[in-house]
Amino acid sequence: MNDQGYFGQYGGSFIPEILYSSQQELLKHYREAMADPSFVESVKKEMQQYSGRPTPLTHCANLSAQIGGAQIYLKREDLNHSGAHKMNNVIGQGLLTKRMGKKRVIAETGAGQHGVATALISARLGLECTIYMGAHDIERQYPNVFWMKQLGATVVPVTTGSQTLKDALDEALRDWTASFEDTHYLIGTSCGCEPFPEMVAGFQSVIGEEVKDQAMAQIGKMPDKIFACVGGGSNACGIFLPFVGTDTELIGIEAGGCGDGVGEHAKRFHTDQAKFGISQGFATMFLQDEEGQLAPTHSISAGLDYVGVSPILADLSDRGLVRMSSARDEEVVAGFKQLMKAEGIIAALESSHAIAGGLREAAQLSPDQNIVINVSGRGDKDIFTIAKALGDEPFKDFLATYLEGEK
Amino acid sequence: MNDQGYFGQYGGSFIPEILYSSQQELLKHYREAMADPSFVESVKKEMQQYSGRPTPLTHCANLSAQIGGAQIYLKREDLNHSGAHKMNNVIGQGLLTKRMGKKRVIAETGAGQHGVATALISARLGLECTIYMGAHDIERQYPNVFWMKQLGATVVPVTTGSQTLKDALDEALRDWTASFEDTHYLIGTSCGCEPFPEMVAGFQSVIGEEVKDQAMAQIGKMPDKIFACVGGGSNACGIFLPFVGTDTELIGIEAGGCGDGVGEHAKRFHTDQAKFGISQGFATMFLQDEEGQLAPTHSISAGLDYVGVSPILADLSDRGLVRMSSARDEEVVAGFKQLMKAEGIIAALESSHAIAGGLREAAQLSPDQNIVINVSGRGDKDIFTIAKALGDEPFKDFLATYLEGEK
Amino acid sequence: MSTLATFVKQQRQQKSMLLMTHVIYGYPTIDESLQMMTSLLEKGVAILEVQFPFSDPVADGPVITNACHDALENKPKLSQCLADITKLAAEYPNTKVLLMSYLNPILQYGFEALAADMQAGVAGIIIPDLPIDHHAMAAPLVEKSVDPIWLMIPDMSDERMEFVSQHAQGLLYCVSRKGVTGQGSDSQSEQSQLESYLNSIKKHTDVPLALGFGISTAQDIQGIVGLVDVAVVGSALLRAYQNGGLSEFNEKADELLTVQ
Amino acid sequence: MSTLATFVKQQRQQKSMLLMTHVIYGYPTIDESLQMMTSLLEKGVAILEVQFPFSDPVADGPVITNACHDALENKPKLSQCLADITKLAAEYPNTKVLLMSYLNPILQYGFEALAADMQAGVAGIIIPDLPIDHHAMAAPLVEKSVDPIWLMIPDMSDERMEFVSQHAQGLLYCVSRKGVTGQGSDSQSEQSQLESYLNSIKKHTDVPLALGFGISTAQDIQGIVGLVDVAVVGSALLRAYQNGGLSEFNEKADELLTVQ
Ligand SMILES: Cc1ncc(COP(=O)(O)O)c(C=O)c1O
Ligand SMILES: Cc1ncc(COP(=O)(O)O)c(C=O)c1O
Repeated sequence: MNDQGYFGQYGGSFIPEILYSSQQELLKHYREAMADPSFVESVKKEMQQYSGRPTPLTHCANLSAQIGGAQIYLKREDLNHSGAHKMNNVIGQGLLTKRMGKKRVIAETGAGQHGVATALISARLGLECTIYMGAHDIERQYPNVFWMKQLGATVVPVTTGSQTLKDALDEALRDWTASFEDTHYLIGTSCGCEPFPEMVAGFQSVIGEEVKDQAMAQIGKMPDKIFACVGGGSNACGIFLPFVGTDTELIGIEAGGCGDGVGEHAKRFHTDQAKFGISQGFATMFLQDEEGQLAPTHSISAGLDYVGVSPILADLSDRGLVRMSSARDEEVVAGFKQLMKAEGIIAALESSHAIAGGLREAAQLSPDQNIVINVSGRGDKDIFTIAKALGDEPFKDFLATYLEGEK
Repeated sequence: MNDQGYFGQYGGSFIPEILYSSQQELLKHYREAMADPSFVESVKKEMQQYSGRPTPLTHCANLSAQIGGAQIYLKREDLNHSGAHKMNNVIGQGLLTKRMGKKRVIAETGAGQHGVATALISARLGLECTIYMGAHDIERQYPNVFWMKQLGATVVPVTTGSQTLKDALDEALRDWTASFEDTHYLIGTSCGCEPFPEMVAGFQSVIGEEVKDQAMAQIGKMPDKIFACVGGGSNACGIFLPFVGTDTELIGIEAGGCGDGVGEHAKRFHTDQAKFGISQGFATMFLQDEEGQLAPTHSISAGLDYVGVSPILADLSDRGLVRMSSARDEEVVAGFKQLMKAEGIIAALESSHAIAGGLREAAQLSPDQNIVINVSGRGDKDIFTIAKALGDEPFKDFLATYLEGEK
Repeated sequence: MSTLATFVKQQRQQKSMLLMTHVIYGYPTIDESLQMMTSLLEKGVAILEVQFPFSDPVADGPVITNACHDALENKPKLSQCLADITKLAAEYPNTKVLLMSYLNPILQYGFEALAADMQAGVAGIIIPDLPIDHHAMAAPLVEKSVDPIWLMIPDMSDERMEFVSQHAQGLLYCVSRKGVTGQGSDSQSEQSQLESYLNSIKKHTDVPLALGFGISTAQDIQGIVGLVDVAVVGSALLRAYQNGGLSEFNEKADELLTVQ
Repeated sequence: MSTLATFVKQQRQQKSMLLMTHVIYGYPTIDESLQMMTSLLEKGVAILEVQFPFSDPVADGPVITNACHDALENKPKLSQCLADITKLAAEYPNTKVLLMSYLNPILQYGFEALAADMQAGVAGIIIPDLPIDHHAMAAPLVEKSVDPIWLMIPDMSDERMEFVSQHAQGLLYCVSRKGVTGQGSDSQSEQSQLESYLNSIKKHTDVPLALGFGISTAQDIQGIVGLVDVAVVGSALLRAYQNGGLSEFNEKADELLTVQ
C-alpha cells in the first residue's frame, strides 16, 4: 500500500471535499492508535473478554472422509459474539471512536449483521448509533432490525435507488458529511476511502494470525489452501492477509447467485459485467453497465450482495496472490447442508459459499493436505431463507399460529 | 455423594428394572472414562476445538455503574457453539456414547436448546439421534425443531399428559427401556437417575473452573457472589460446584413466572407447592399436588419450565451452601433489556433470570465487591417471545409479508 | 407363605392358568372404572390389578399413559381408590385385588398409611419405578402382609435374580420382553428364549410367577400355559373398551377367560 | 483566463449576481428535461448546470437523489447528453453550460473522450467525488480548455485552499455549509462566518466564485450579493417542478432572476 491508500490501481480516497478533514483526522488517529501499544492491547482485550476470541479451528473428520480428499478445517468466526466476524471490526473501530472523542457512530448494513454488531458495540461503549439500511433489506431482514432497535440504535430505512446495501452506504456517507464533527462512520467491510480498507482488514487479520498459530499447534504445518467468501471482502482479507506471499494458496469465493445474467449474481471477478470503477469513496472492480451505472446484484445470502469489492482483494487478485472463484446458490445450499449434517455446524449462507468452494477443491487434494475454510458467521439468522429454500411447511404453520396468537 | 448416587436425601436411582443393567453399564463406563486421562483430554479438546471454550468472563462497566454497587462480571456461556451451556454436556455424553460403542442417542427437550445441542453433537459424532419434545413445545418452539430436523435428527412429538418437558422425559425413558442395547439416553440437565446428575454437573463444571482462573486473572480474587438460573440445574451446578465451600456465595434463581398460584411459576423452593418426591428416575423437590401428581409449571423462558430440580442443588440448598431465590417474568424482561442496552449482550430469557437476581443484589454491595452472573445462553432464540412481550408491530408485519411471499 | 401365594397355588390346582386383568381407577370416570372392575370380578378373574393413575407413568405405553391422563381429569384420590377396591375385594373373595401405581403418589400417601389401608382387602402392590435396591421402602407393607410384587426381566444377571428372589413374596411379575406395556409380542421363535428365562427364575424361587407385557389374546395365554401361573393382560382390555365400550370389554374378558 | 472565467467577469459588469441553475438530464424524461433547460436558457440564466444522473450520487440530498434514480429509468446516455447540451449551448451563446456528474460514469466514458466531446460547447464540469488530490485525472479536460470546477468548503485549512486555488480555473464552487444539497440554510447569524470564509478564499485566488448549497429564494440570493459572483440554485427549482410542473418551475426561475 502506498501513502495514498492505494493497492495497485485500487483503493484511494474519492470522497466529497467536505469529508476531507474528517478523513484526515481519522487517518491520523488510526495511525497513532495502531502505534500505541495500549490501544492495541485494549482491542485485543475486548476481542477476548467481550467477543470470546480466539475462535477455534475445528477439524472436520466426517466431512473430510465424505469428500475423500484433503483434511478440512474450519475457522470458527461463527462463535464470535454477535455470531460473525463483523464483531472484530466493530470492536476495533468502536474503541477508535472513543479514542477520537466522538460520541456517535453511523453504519450501513445490508443483511443487518454489521448493523447488529455496530449496535452491540455501541451499547457496550456508550455510543449513539444510527444504522442506514435499505428499505428492501429491512423488509427482508427484519429480525436483525428488531435487535438493532432493541439495542437502542436508530435504524433509518433508505428508500432511494435500489433500496439495498449500496444505497445505505451512500446514505451513511451523506449523514457523515453533515455530522463528521462528532460522528465516526463505522464501515462494515474493507471497502470505502482510505484508511477503511486497510483498517477493517487490519482488525480482521486477527483471524488469519490465529489460524497460523492454530495450524502449527493442530496440524503441525501451514494449510495448503484457505477459502473465504467475499462480499465486501473483510473476512477474506482477515484470514488471507497473514498468509499472503506464503505457500498457502488463498481462494476467495464470490456469490455466483442464480445465473450469469445482469442482476443474477454478485461476482466482481471473471465477468465482463464488472469493470474498474470509482464510487462509494474508492476505486475497485464494480458491477456496472456501459454508462458506469452500478448494477443490481443477487445472492441467496444478503451479506454477499454487494456491487463492489475490497480494493485489497482486487489488487491481490491482479497480482495472482489470491485466486477468485464463485459458487452458485444451489451449490451453496448443498454445501450448507452437507456441513451441517456431517459436523453439526450451521454456517451462515455467506460462509456456505466458502464451504461450497472448499469442498469442490478438497476433493482434488490428498488426505495429507489440509485446507482451512473460514466460517465467517453462523446460520441461525438464515432460518427464514433456508426454510423458504427447503419449502418447510411446519415453519409456515408455526408462523401462522404465532400471528394468530398475536391478534 | 454416596455410592448410590445420593445427595443428602435426594438423587438415587428409581427406574424400571428393565433399565437396571443399562444404567449399571453407563455408570461403569462413566467411572472408567473419567479415570482415563485420554477420555478427559478428548472432552477438553472437543470443548475447545468444536465449542470454542474457554468462554470469556466479561466485565460490565456500564451496567455496574448504572446499578451503583458491585462490579458485575458475566460468564459467557452464550458464546458456546449452539449458543448455550448445553453444548458442554452433550460433548461429554456424546463422546461417552461413542466410547460405549452405542450408535444412537435419545434426548428430551423442552425449549429445544438441548435438542438442538444433541442433534449437533450427533451429527458431529455420527450418531443416530431421536429427540422427544412435547407437542405443545414443538408448536411454541418450532425454529429449534426445524434445526433438529435439518441436522438429521428424528423429532418425536409427545402428545401425552401436559405435552411438555416432563412428558418428553417420560417418553424418552420409555424409548430407552426398549432400546438401551444400542442407545444412550442423553439427559440434558443434572437430573434423572444416577449417574446423570453427577455426570451432567461434572461436564458442566468446566464453567466454574474457568471462572476461578479468570477471576484470579481479571479481578485478582474470587467473586463475592455467583448467580445462575435454575431450570433442571445444570448451568447452576456447572458454575457453582467448583466454589462450594469457599467464601463465594452461590445464588440460584428460579422462574418466578407470573404469580404464586399453581401453574403460574416453576419454583421448587420457597413454595409449599413443591415437596420431596420421587419421579422421572430420582428423588428431589417436585412441584406436585396432595396426591403426588406432578404439577403444571409456567415461565416466560421455556428452559426453566421444569417440575423438578437437580438433586445436587436440592441438597446444597438444604445444607445452606446454595441460596435459592427467584425472579418474576417482568423482572426478567427488565433485566434482559437493561443488560442489552448497557452492554450489547443479548442474553437468553433463562439466563435473564440470573441477571435479574444479580442486579437486585449487586445494588446492595460496594464497588470493591464483585459478582459473576452466568449467562447460560444467548437470546436470539427468544425473538418470538420478546417481540410478543414488547408488542412489536413490524415483526408481525415481517412475518405476515414472509408468509404472503410463501403462498 | 403369603395369602396371595397361597391363593395362586390353590387356584392353580383347578386351572392351568390364572388371569390377571388390569383396570385404571378413574378411567374414563370413577364409576365406569368401578363398573369394569365389577364386571371382571363377576366373571371371576383370579387377580384384578387396579392402577391408580399417576401423571408420569414412565413404565406404561401410550394407551395406558393416555388413559391415566384422562383419569386424572377426574381428580382421583388414592384414599378413595383404596376404600373402593377394598369394598369390592370384600364382595368378591374369590378374586385377589392388587394395587398398581408409581412411587410418588405412594410416597405422598406414605408407606405406613398405605399399608394400614391396604391390609384389609388389597393383597399386593406393583410399583414399577421402585427398584429392588430400595426394597426397604416397602418394609411397612411387608410388615402388614401386603405383598410388594417385584419385577423380573430377561437378561437379568443371576446375582440380581437371586436378590429379587430373596425379597419375592406373593407373586413375581416377569416381564416377557423389553419395552413398555401394550406393544404386542414378536415372533414365535422367542418362545424358547422365554422358556429358558423362566426356568432360570424358577431356579431361584418358588413364588408364583406372573408373565406380562404383550399378552392380548386367548391364544397368547394358551401359549404360556405350563410356563407360569398367571397371565397378565393389561392394555388389551383397555383397547377393547375404547373400541366398543363395556360390551366389547366383556367379550374380550370372556375370550381371555376361555383358557382355564 | 478561461472562457468561463472571462464570461463570468464580463457578465458581472452588468449584473450584481449571476444565476446558475440546475437540471437533471433525463428527469422526468429526457424531453422534459431538455424543455426545462430550454426554458432557463430562454430566460437567460448565466450558467446552466446539467447533471448527468448516476446511480449512487453520494453528494446529493434526497430530492436530487430520487430524481436521478427516476431519470436512470430512462436509460440516459452520456454521449447523447453531451450532444444534446452542446446543441443547446450553441443555440444560446449567452449562457454557459456546465456538466455535473460523478466520477464513475465519467471514468467509463473516459476523460479524453469527454474532453473531446465537451470542448465544443460545454464550458466546465463539476465532479463532487473527485477530490483535488486527484486533479491529474482531469488533465485531459484542462488541456481542451474545459474547466474542472473544484469545490471549496468552510473550515478548510489554508494549505488546502491554496492547493485548490492553484488548480482553480473558470469558477470555484464554494459550499456554504456542511451537508448535502437542498437542505435549507441555518440562522442568519452565520452570515459573518460566511463572509470570513469567502474572504479567506479570495485571499488565495481571483477565479470567480459560485456559492451553493441551500440557496432557494431570491431573498437568499439577495443576501449574498457582493460576496460572490454566482448563486447556485439546485434542488429549489427541482422542487418547484415537482410541485407544479413546468409553470411553477418557470415562476421559480423568474423569481430567482429578479436579482440582477
Ligand atoms: C456472516 C457473513 N459473512 C460474510 C459477509 C460478507 O462480508 P465480508 O466480505 O466483508 O466478510 C457478511 C456480511 O454481512 C456476513 O454477515
Ligand atoms: C439458555 C438456557 N439456560 C438455562 C437452561 C436451564 O437448564 P439448566 O437449569 O439445566 O441449566 C436452559 C434449558 O433449556 C437453557 O436453554
